[in-house]
Amino acid sequence: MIDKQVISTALAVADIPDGACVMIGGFGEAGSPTELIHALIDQGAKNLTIINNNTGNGEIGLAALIGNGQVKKMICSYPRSRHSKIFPELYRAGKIELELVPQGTLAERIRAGGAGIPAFYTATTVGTQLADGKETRTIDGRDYVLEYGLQADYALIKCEYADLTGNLTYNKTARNFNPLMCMAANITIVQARKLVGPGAIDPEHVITPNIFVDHIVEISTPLIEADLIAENRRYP
Amino acid sequence: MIDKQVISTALAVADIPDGACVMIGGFGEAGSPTELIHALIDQGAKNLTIINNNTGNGEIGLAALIGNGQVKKMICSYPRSRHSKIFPELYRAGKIELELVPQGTLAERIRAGGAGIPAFYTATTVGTQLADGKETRTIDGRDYVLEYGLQADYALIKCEYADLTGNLTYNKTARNFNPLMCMAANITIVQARKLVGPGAIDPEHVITPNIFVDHIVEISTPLIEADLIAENRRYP
Amino acid sequence: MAQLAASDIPDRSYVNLGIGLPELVAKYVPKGREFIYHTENGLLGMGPAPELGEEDPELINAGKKPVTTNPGASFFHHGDSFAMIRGGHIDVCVLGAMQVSQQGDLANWSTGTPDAIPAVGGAMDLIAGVKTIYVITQHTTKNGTPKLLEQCTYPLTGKGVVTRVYSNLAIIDVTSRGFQLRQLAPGITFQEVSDRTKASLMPLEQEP
Amino acid sequence: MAQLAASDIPDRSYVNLGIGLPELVAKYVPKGREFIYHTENGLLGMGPAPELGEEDPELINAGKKPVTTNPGASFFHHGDSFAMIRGGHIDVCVLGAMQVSQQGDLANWSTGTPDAIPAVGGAMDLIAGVKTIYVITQHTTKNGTPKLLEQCTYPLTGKGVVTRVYSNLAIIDVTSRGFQLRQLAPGITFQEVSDRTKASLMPLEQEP
Repeated sequence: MIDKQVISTALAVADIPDGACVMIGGFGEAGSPTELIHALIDQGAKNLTIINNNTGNGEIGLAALIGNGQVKKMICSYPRSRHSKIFPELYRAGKIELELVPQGTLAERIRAGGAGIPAFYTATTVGTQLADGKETRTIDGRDYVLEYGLQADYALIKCEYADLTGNLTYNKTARNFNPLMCMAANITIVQARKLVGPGAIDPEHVITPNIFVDHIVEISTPLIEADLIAENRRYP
Repeated sequence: MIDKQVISTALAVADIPDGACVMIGGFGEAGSPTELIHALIDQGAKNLTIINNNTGNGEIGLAALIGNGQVKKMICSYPRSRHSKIFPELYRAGKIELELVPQGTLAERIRAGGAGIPAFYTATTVGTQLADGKETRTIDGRDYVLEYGLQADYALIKCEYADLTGNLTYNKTARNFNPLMCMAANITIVQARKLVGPGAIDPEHVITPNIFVDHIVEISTPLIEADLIAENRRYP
Repeated sequence: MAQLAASDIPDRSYVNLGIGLPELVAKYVPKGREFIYHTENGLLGMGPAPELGEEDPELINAGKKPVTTNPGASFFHHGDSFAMIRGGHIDVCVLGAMQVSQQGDLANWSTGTPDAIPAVGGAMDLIAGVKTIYVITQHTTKNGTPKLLEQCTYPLTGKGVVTRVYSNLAIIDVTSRGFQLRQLAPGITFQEVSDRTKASLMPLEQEP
Repeated sequence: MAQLAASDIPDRSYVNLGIGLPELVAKYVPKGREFIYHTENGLLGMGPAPELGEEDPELINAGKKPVTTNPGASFFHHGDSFAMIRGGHIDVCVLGAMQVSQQGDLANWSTGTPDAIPAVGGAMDLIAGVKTIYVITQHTTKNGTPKLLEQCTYPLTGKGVVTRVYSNLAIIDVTSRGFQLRQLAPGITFQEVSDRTKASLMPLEQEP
């Protein structure tokens, strides 16, 4: 029987090499695979390109990965937020690259990367400086810019239920970018709050079909980012 | 409270004008809104452009709509099948137009139409006669053709559960094109096997969110196409 | 402002509210109307903030604050969420602004200064995709600089997209001929609004 | 043929089977291996045909025949289904053929005659998106016309995509140098296969 379980986060991320492009799910705290990110900090891969909507909060999770000097470039839509300080400091110091992508275009580029669409047109950014240098085209009298699909070597994903074959469901707005990133990464690594047997998830309720999932670690009581930030905790 | 119920299929399709472009869900019999199609036959709108994967079977449903002379043009991927005879006859007689689109490109064009993507590139049809006259582009060393989004004035949809606000679920492989067409049509008309109250469908299990749905008719015991075909039934 | 904006939104509209001032619109749903709130991080049918202690860190809005769900809600991923936005399915979006031009250009994502961390989020997608864009804003910055201008000086979020501005001084339509006063706030004169607007403002009488 | 094709598919592969002859592959899963069958009308984890009387007209395969689901199955819409295909997530596709050229071109959707009703279905998407394309076919048409050719004469489904052909006479690889015999059916000689192939066929000895 197909069994994609891995027994530890360390084993799950062990093969991620220096220079890899890694998609990390989540929107703020919701759906963020914090334990997998911490394992990647322990593992130490460097010169990473990270795709996430944000740049992490406080000194844990994605912010800690950046603070640990492992990230060469961020591709994201919103690199500043209330509790974000590590990325802004490094960015101002010229120590990290940024590709700023509108949130909807980021989502669509990831979906395109997973769906075999190399490029598409969108009206988002037309007439703004984010369209500078981009190819444009008029279709039925409206202007559009050409955007390219995004793919990654790895995706780090948080889900609610996973079955052993890799079917996933998510909790509420923790769904966000996770299902898209599962599609767009060569290797998808998932931390599941609950790992169940094949057939335990109704086929009608599967959000990410198992074809998009490679490795699963069960993390039944994941860290709650807001609590860690309130306590000024840092990782490691 | 929002209540999108309409009391009859006749009322639901009453406003569809001559010359309309209508998407019809279903893949073969699964997910086909047969009662809504029959209401459209009774209603009599002419010169329709119909988007469906097939062209109907026997002399009921979509095949009957075509047979009734209401369809000017079909956009589909597979216009012949075991029980399909009406379309082939009209096509050979030059009495109906056909735009043949590969099944995956058809799905993606409908999804693009609903998602505000006017055009995208795909490798499907490259090097074949279905790419004749289409713009091509080489991206990262591979050739792609440019395909345009598809939108419609109306969509006729079959679902399993609908709540009064318009959230939908589907039965097994009856899902097929239905959720995409809900997105891509200006007015989406749904026949539901079971109409329930708001909140009766778990927000995690909604397949088509209510923003894509306009009118719902409850048809609790829909026609079974295979049975009608076995009995050589025709409509009207 | 928020109440007046809410009163202009038709019944059964699908509405997206920007972070900050626009969020207040949700408090003023007019009697007899129902709005369905969309938040771009994957929820339709968003309800008000939860009671203290009832928060779920994985049930949040685009501003990353805890919210609830109303009956008829649904969850979806970012791809589907922005399909709703980009595909023109959201009826009304209420956004904040740094600057609005008389052509309806909006600037609300960056001051363009060299040390600013650029952050756009979903603003450009909303601007490009939603049918009707309302702006809700203080009429001037804290130090009195006008936000309604002949031309935006900050980097644009989108061109020719804003149809109406709700400020603390007035409601102003963006028309093909420029800013058109629609309604004054109580106790405010046309001259006061005009003085704080760095573009020509057509008074009520000149309405076509 | 079907059994030999099945024996070449690695364990845990995601497999799409074309309509007709290729469907037989599902009967021959080698011991110790598990394949996950994808059907493009929206099901992963497709199981065998149901018992008589257990059919659900809304649980069908791409050939519109009733099927079942295996544990771990999932349903999805056509957009997601062809994202799996186009995005390169399906490992192996086994298709029927009208013609295969020595460059790996496949023709299996239309004879190109004026009165033919053109119907392509999902064949061109599968051809363009799936990593490995196997063809399973009779070596010749019913009246003996070769199907393996120097060039296809029917309209193409895709160019340079077929990697291996399983026929009733032989297993033949499509290589950069053309058709390469890989295995003869029991009792069949190289000459017999070569005579029924309208292109140069490299015998086993010439394998690089």
